[in-house]
Amino acid sequence: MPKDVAVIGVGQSAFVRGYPGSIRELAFEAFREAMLDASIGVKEIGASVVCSAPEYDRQRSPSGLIAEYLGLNPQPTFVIENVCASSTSGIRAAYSLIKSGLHDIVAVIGFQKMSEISSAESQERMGRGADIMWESPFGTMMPAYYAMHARAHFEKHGSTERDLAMIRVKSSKYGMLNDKAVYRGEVKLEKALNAGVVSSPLKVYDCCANADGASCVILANRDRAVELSPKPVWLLGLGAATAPMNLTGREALDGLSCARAAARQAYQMAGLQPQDIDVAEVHDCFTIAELMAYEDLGFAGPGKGVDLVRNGETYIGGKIPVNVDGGLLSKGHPIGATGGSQVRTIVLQLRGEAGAMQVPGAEFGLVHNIGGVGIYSNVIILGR
Amino acid sequence: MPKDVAVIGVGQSAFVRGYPGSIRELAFEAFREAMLDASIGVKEIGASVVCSAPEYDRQRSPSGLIAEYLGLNPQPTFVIENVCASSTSGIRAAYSLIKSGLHDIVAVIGFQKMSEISSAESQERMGRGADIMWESPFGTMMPAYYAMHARAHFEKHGSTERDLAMIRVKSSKYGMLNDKAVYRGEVKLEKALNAGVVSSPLKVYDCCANADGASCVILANRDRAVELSPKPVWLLGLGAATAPMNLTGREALDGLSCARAAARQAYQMAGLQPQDIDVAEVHDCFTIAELMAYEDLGFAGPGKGVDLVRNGETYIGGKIPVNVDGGLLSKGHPIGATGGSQVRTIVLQLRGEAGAMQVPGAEFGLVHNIGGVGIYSNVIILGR
Amino acid sequence: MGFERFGRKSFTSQTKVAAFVDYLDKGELRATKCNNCDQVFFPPRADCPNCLGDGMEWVEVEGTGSLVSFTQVNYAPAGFEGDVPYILSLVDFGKVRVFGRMRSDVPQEALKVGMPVKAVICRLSDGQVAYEFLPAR
Amino acid sequence: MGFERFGRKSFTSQTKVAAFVDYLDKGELRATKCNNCDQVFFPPRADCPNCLGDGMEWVEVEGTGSLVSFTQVNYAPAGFEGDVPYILSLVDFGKVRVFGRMRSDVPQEALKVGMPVKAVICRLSDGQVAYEFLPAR
Ligand SMILES: [Zn+2]
Ligand SMILES: [Zn+2]
Repeated sequence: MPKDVAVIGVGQSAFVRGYPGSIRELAFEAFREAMLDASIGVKEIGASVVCSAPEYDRQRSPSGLIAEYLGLNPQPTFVIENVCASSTSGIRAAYSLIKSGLHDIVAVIGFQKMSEISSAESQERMGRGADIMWESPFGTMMPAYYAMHARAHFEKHGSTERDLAMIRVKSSKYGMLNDKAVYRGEVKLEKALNAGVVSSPLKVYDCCANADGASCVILANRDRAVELSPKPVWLLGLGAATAPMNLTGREALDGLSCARAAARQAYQMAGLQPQDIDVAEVHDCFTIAELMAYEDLGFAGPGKGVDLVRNGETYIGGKIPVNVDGGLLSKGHPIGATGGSQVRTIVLQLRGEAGAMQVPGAEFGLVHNIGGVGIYSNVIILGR
Repeated sequence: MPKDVAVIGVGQSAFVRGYPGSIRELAFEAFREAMLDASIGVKEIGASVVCSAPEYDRQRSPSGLIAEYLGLNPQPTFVIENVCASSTSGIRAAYSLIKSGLHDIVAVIGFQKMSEISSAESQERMGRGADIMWESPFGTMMPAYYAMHARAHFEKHGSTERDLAMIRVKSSKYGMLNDKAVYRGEVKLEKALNAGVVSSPLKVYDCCANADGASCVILANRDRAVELSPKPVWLLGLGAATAPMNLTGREALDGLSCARAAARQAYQMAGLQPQDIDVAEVHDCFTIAELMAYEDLGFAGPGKGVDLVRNGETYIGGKIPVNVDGGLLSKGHPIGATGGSQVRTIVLQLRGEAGAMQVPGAEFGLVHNIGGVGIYSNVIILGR
Repeated sequence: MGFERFGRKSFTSQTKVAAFVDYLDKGELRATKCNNCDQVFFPPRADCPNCLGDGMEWVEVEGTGSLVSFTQVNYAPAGFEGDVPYILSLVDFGKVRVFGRMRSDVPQEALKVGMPVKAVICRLSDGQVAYEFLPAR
Repeated sequence: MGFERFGRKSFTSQTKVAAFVDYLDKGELRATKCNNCDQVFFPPRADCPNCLGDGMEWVEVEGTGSLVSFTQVNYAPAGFEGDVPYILSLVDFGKVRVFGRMRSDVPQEALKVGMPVKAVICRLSDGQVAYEFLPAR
């Protein structure tokens, strides 16, 4: 089990509907928390990686701006972008910057502020994260793509709208416990089932809400991690894969091939199996995405994800607690910040610092972060 | 001298004023050439890194699109952005992906297509690559920032508009030899000196022209490089640094502190000195940028860059031939593709394949690639 | 140029396969086929990722496909608001899969995954041109 | 909100230091100073990178600065075409440096690196507010 690179600090801003400050101020909130968590000064940081999807705010090349505001000059910095999977790709890059010997300590900062543009504008921009020549001209948007996956899953495996609603009920239960979540309300099953249809069969509560937010994860090599951190959390396995951006290149729509490939790599690198994982954060931008993740990650066999849902096995106390911080559905999904926030949740779980959301005795945790509709996938396995 | 990662294939599209195809087709042109150069198949590529500055075209998250079009699924891919230094930052990331052991072979694809928007629009977007809160509201653009550096250099060191014009005369001489250059015309000294002022003291021929283009660099670890390539070119030294994005954070404007820091790192890693370099590609987005680079890279002492210019020492046959492929000024500057193209030039030089532009017997070469106005800097030293 | 005429709203005008739109004008839905390795591509491509070649010919997407999945979109992104609701679909024609919209007079209740579907060419009111699907009987 | 009123064309409306614009309205050019480590920042900041604190107070940028460099821009980016030519400048006030424009009636021939310069507040015709420089005598 490789213990070469560890997380030594994590931070996250509150995820909110409309952050009243600038992107630099938003990023600082997560950075401050992570730096205090790591108890280091800015001079210790060898490089920064800034993760964000462009065009939601007007700043271009935000890494320069953010590095300046955080006091991270003259250290190098760059932007990594994989839409919704940007900050786990940033963590993958940071891992290799460290493992390669180029840097000892790297800060990965993810942020997104979408609230200065309208919802239709943000949907248009998201649509242009698909194939702009051959898909966007039809008026595509994220809910529609995932809705097509949902219908394919329903048809092939007998899953239902009710199963999806039950996933949202779980998210809201834990979102209510998370004081950094954007959606703190309860969602009862009937409420979810009776909500308006966004893109059939997905309804309002099947979709995560846009949020503004930032996350920060500080990584260090073995020596510095042991020296600096009383509770380093190790990156034991990393997997990354892609699928064709255009849906026409996909073999099937009832799962995400990129997630299966990334999971395989991560388990192999860590020397672990799905049943070894004690707590997971999966990319539930839509309820169907969480259901597919159960199967793609091997927590359930193909088509058997519904059994976990129906038996409550993904709650705390179940076989494999998933998204017990509220997930993207309730905690919120500020695109570039999401992966870092998922990693933060797992780090707190493995340190035993997750408070009311704690999975007792969690030893191994997994993060599953998807970019676009199954275009990019990162799976990261962490351990104490 | 570390020989851990080598370039095994390079490719570049023609740099042109208005590429008549899509970004995916443009990227393919560079990729095809690099793949044929490396003599490998797409399955050998373990990951790709796509480098481009956003908002010049409408595709968001182009790495997914480009990876699909190049046949690079299911391998991972992500976008790296550092505006004009994007593709050397991509090469730095690829180096560490390989050195860390995550991948054996990585393709770095840089591209930019700016010709579907107007020049004023592209200037506006470039302006938003500076501090959008505190600089852009004044109507900033790239020539203005570099013009302020030029004036500071003139005042402090006695350099002149004529020195800058002489740099452009050199570029055009070599651009005429480069059949992939966007500007193939000759620029005589009087023509450069009498051209219209863009942003005083910089005139039309002091500025590189926007171009569309793509580049591709394929990197491999030691074992694969030795196995696959008859002439591997090694990444001997890598340096990267930043300076505050906002000019108010800069100590002085007569040079770029980030370039000096990056150069120091690269020389140290390679165990070489400025005088060991046989041929260099420097980031001459403006003539003044080349002049400052001579000093920042140690080819001349502080303020002494003009001596190299006036004595013709940066021509082939001089002390240190610089930008003998025409540079950004004549070869062209398709933002995301530029660093990869610079590396390609040096690789061809070190292999002895640079044709009419060959520096005889070149053993060590250097690439200096700047993002924004001295915000980001990458310096890469390569050797046979 | 030319590709700006594709679909409700095209986001780019330039591609080496802009002839696709000319074929739509003639009432034909075309894919490309690599001269070298015979693979057929939809969306059409100018370059082959298998053999790195760029010798392509245009071949028609014919016959009846199978409906892989579909969704009715009730909220549209900027620029498409006037079209809602509309049904996005993926159809498998054997050699290629094609993504597009169902014809606007087809209700989603009439659709079923796996049903036979054909593609027809349509001209939008503003001169834009596209293809759309409808159930084949 | 409020920051959209800064300069010829602002690109963002929200910042914790939007009070900067209110001070401009009152004719004052202000920087921020960290309560904890006393460093003065221009552009003003809400957060201190030295001590990670967010206790800031507003302090005036006073007196005469030294012209670090300048350029006259003859071609403008989109949205600024009506202003050309204009002169961009960097001025060193000792504790802080300030980036901005020279007043439009100052010809570049009157400028010299190192000369004394002061900042004044200006109101643009459309209600936007900014600061600008002019030679101090
Ligand atoms: Zn072929
Ligand atoms: Zn302080």
